Amino acid sequence: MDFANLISNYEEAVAMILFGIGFSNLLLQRNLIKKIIGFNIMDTSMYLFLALKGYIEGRKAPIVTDGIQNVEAYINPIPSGLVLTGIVVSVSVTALMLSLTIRLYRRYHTLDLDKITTQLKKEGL
Amino acid sequence: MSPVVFAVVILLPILAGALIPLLPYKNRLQMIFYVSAVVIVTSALSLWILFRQPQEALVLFRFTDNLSISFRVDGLGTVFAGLVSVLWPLATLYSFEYMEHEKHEEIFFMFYTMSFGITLGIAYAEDIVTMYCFYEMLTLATLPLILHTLTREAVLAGRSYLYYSLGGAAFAFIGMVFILSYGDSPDFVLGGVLNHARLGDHANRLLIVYVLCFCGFSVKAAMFPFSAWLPQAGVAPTPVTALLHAVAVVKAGAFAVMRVTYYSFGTGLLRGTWAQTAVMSLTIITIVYGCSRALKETHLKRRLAWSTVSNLSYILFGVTIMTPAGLVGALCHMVFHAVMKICAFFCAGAVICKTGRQYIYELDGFGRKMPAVFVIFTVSGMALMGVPGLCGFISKWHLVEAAVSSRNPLAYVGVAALLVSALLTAIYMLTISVRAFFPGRNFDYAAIADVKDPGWKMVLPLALFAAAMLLCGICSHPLITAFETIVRSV
Amino acid sequence: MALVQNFPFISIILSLAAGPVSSVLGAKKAKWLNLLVITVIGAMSAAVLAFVVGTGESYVYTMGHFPAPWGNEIRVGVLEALMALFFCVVMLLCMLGGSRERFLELEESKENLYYVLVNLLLSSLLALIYTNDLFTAYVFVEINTISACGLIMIKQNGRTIEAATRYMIMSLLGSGLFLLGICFLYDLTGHLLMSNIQEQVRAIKAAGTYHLPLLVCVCLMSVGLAIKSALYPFHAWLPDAYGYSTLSSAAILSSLVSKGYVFLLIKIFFRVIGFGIIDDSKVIDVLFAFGIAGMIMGSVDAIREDDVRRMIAYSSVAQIGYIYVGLGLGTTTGVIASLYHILSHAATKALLFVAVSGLTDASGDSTDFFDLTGAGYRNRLAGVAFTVGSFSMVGIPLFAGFISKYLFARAAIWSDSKMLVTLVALAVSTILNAVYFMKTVIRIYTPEHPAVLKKKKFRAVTVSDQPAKSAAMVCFIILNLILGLSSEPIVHLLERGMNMFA
Amino acid sequence: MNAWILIPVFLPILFGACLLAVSAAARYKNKPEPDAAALKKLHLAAGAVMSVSAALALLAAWSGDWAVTMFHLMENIPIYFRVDDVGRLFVTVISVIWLLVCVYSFVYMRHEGEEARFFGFYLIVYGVLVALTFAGNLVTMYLFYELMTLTSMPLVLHNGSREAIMAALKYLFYSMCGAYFGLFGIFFLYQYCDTLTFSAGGTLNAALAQGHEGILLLAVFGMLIGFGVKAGMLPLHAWLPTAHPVAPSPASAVLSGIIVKCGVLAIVRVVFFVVGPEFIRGTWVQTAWMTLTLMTVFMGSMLAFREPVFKKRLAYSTVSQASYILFGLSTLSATAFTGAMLHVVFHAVIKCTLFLTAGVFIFECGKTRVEELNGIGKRMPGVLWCYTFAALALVGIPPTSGFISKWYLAQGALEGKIGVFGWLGPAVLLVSALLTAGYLLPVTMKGFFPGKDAPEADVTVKEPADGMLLPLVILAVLAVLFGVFPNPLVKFAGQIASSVL
Repeated sequence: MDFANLISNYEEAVAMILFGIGFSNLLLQRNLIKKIIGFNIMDTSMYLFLALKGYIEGRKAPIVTDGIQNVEAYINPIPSGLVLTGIVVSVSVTALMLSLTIRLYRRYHTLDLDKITTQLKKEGL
Repeated sequence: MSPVVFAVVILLPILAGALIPLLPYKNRLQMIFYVSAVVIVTSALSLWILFRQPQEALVLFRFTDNLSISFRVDGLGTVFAGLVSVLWPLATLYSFEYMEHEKHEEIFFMFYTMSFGITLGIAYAEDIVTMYCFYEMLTLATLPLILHTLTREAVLAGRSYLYYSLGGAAFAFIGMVFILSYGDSPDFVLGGVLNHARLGDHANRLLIVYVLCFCGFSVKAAMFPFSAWLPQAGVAPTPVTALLHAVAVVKAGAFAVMRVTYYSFGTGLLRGTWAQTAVMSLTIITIVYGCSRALKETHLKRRLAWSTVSNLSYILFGVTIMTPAGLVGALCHMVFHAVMKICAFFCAGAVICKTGRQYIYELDGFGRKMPAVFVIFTVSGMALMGVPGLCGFISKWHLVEAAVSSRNPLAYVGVAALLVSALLTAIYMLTISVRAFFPGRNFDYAAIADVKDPGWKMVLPLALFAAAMLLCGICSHPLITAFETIVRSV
Repeated sequence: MALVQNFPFISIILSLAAGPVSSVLGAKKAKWLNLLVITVIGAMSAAVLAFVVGTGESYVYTMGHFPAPWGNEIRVGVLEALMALFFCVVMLLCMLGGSRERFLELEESKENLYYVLVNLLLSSLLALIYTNDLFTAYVFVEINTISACGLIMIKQNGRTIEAATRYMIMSLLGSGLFLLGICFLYDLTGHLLMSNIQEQVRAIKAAGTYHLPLLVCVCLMSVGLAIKSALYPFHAWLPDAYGYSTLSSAAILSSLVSKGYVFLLIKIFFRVIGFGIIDDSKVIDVLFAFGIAGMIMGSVDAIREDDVRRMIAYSSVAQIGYIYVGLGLGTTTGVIASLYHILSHAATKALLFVAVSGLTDASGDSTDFFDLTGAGYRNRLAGVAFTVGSFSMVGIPLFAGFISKYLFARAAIWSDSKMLVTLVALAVSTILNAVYFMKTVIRIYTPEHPAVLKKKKFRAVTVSDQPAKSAAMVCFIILNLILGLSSEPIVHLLERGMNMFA
Repeated sequence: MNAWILIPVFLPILFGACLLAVSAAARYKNKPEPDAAALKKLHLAAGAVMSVSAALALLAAWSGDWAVTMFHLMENIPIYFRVDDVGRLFVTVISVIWLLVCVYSFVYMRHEGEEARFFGFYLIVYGVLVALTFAGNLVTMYLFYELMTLTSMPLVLHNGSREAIMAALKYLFYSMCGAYFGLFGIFFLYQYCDTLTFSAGGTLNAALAQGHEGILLLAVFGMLIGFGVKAGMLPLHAWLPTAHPVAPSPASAVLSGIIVKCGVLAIVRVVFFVVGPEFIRGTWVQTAWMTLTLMTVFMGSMLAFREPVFKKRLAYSTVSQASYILFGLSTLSATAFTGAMLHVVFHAVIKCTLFLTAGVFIFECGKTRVEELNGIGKRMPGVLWCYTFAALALVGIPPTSGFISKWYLAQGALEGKIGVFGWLGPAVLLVSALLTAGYLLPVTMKGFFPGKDAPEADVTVKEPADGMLLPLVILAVLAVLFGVFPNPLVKFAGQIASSVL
């Protein structure tokens, strides 16, 4: 694996590192809030990645200004669309997660999922 | 005659049996009448089929293009079906008197009759799929009979019976699928249906599957590692233990093994392979193991059950010899053992039902009080240990003849095992008789004043069985020649 | 273009729209609307199925005015239509069966929201089945997850919320990986439409470049979906989610949601990557191994379980294992077996959940194994239903389970390396199934001492007490028998579907 | 088809069965034990049947050669009876002794009770034994061999004490074990012989046996061990000293005198009429066989020598004496075979006498141990004289019978080509003869000359009733006479020997 390659597309590398961070947070953090943050980092890394894929060096955003119709002038719009969709999704999911977290916190006054489980066992519910 | 008669003879007891608890009876007698009518009609019909030997098959139903429920009668089926159809009515007669003191007998007779039909289904099955289906059904239909008393140990026994049987079926299933995939047809054809071209170089795969399948089916035949359920199942009412665990269920297992070995896989591919060695050694181990367990057992019915374990492996041993003679011996023992063991069980049942004594050390001096029962018991014991002139000797003779003529060293070991088990059989059967007849010099007969011989409903089947044992022992060649014609073309 | 061809699109939109609508309706109305929607969609799917079978080839339905490479597409074949139809039927029955529980366990004000979620779930499932666009698939996966999570937590007690949270976290992990996979694929091929991607993948394969990235994509997507469909090592969330949520949720989740993901995975294998490439990659063997492990371990866990509903939940871990084994065999027959098992397991598992709830009704709502003693006499129909379900699970002939077991075995017989493992695993897991299911059957038919009944105040339940549930049970039993007895046409349909698929 | 031949087989069996049935029925109805008159009737009937069937048996035996096929057990395996010289010899011995002992037991069994049962089984066993001697093929013989075991067992446990029952079971299971060893061999012989029908010199098919000698020899050895059980041969002899003493004396007399000989008969049949002596000559089987027999001879006498209980001592002596016979057979030489046949006859007579005297002692004064018998000769000299003659015969003092047989045995051993056993055998026989003298004669001496310090034997004891004395005397006289006029018997035995070797 030559580093030149890695250096030349360092953005992707960054995206992947971010993804890793997010993923491991989501997986390993005990605190729910941190989990959610991890999830968001993960998604954001994806958006970064997509945006990179869509961006073409030295072109403009795909909004027809001063009447240039030529496709060559603009970057690929689809990834941007995807990013937007993704953001919508992740926002909704985050909202849901947060609401769940709030409910749990109200009931059990902790954000640690395992603690909650043990309490549940105690309740014998 | 049209093959629809198969459907009748198999479905009649199942459906009519299902009706038993629903019908409104005025008194017990009506139910008895109804049940016996169903049973007698069925067995008469079945015997008529066997007599007429219709050639065409009946396809009752198709799952898929090559999974179908279809029936036909052939030699092997004739033997099993005949056995069942003859023994079932007698057993039913017996159970009428036996079940008087048991609770909710409608349920009992319902499943009892249904299992009759299912067993016939196994006997008449034309292909391995049908046999497999009825095999599974038999497990489920006989489960309630074991659970009948619903006491704790009954439930435990039922469970282990179920686990063992379904597990066995699961492995047998592998064999079935294998036959369906590598065979020309699912039907039973003497000499096997495997397609050598398709089999190609997968011979070893075949052997593995065969061993799995053999073990699977012989779970019902209580082969060694899988024999624990049979003695436990002794908690069931005696007609059940006698008929199902000496005749129907276990024999169904042995029958299935015969079918698979001789009619599906074909002995040609198996003889002389490690597979044969493996299964044969298993049976040999079982022969000795069962007897020794029987020796240690002090509970009358469980002792008989263990002896069943070892005797079933006689049959399996005959099968694993994988020569026509071996199959003859196996068939012979299948029939004769059914008679001997059902007789022994019924004697035990008579004792338990009339006196409530369950253990062997409680039987001192019974010979004087229940002469009929114990004379017959002794006869069956002598038959089991193979005294010449009784049927046990004949079947043993043919088994051993096959073993010796197969020139297979392991089979010689099997012969030795047979004789060892014969000795053990002598010990565990005759000690009972000696206790019963010679309780010792100053034995107080007043202690067992309550003991009496049972009524004719029980004694009649016993006497018939004893007579049958003697008859088969003295002139067996018609039967033997019949068997030989069945297996001639293996 | 025939009117029928619009139905798939319409059905998605319909259920999608029914959601918001029923949020403003009252509980009763919402319920009826929901039932109506499901029925209508079912009918439409039936029509579509008939149409596709008639024409004998799949068709592509373009949404909006953008042509192939850019626009969004729906692709309909026999397989899709069949799945849609079947999912509708099962969902309808689940909703029927669970109506009483919903009434008892849900807050008055929340009940109509439940229908919102169900409608969304249905639409997302349909979308997963029909869509021809990977990113759309991702979006609907998320919608599916959210609504499923809602279904779990709507019975608002600590356990369900906790379960929902765990479920959420796991599936977020899954969908994250899935999304990453999609992005890579997009990066590699420059397309999102499955058909175009496949062309590109073929080209890449031909060129012999990018072998590793392709493999990575496959792994990411497989693992993502495996997590979401609770394949063995990733099943931690499942028992709570199925065990404590309200009846209809549990039934729907276990029988449909996870199956939707599996179907998507199959779709990706065949339509996106191409099964040849998958078969070459070792991914499939990994899935196979996990599947085998699931078959065994799921049942083992189930045996250890004393809570009947959790037991059934664990058993679906084992069943998912079956499906992945079929997939992992790497042959079309194997995949057909898996598809058939998706159907039969959906029918059976839902039946079991409903039946168990029927039994627990007759046992003071306790799901404890020992409280079910003699429940088969207190609620006869439920007893029969449970017995049927168990038989099917154990694979007794005449029931659905037997056929799928048979198909698995038949598929396995022809595979060289995996035959023995699969067959033995099948046998062993059959035994294990027998152990816990038949144990329960015996238990529910062991009469309980009357004094105990009086003490625990268990009362008998008759059909007239809960018509909806009884009807559901009867229908499920019939469905089960149909799958068990006349499997041949269905298998043929699946085969045709597979041919159209690739 | 001269089926009347079978009457001596089935008459006693049926009559015995009837006796049992009647007594069982009586007990089932809780009738009181039969009184003296009933017993007299019983004795008359039993005696009549016994003598009739004995007469018929002898008639059948000596009325020329004949063969009867009863029915086919399996195709090519008939139940088939035939009389030949061996059969004649055995059936004669059996019938005579059985009759005498029957007379004896009319008196003796009075103090044992359960007479109906005893005589029932006694007769049945007789029928079975006749059938056994007449058996014409291996399977028939096996059939009646097993029946003999099963029917003679009740004689052993007659007195119903716990130890008697245990002994009976031991007897039963040892014999069964032996029988099954035999059966094992039969199975193989059935495969490798032309026929299982007895024919002098054997029927083994050399062509078939080609290449399977190993397993066949094993099978034959198994049969030797198996049938040797009845003849109390090592290693399965342990039942004999247990079972014989506990039985009522008449029973032990016939057990030791006759039943043991049936084991010998079986071995003769197998070795000389089916397998053929040539097959085992010089093989490891013969060597092992001879070794076992000699060991048994020596060990038997040693144990008898240090055994205080009288009947047990006699039982041990049976063990050793029976192995004399087997040793004679095992040498596979004509002369020794003759000696063996002679010893069969003589030992039967002698051992019966001895056991009957033991029975008298028990019956009259309940003495069972040797040291109790001091001075018994003063009270019942007749009995003790009988004993003495028999004892001398058994030791083999010329001119008594034992001397003749032992002479032939030793001579046969010497001239047979059996290597080291040629001189080892006779040596062992001699030693054991000395031991025999050592354990039998002291009874006589102490009996007649108790010595000064011995307590005075009680006066109530006197000579037994004629019913008991008569058979004793006859037997004792026979024991001596055979020694004085051995020639006809020797000729007969020699003729058998020449036919098979």
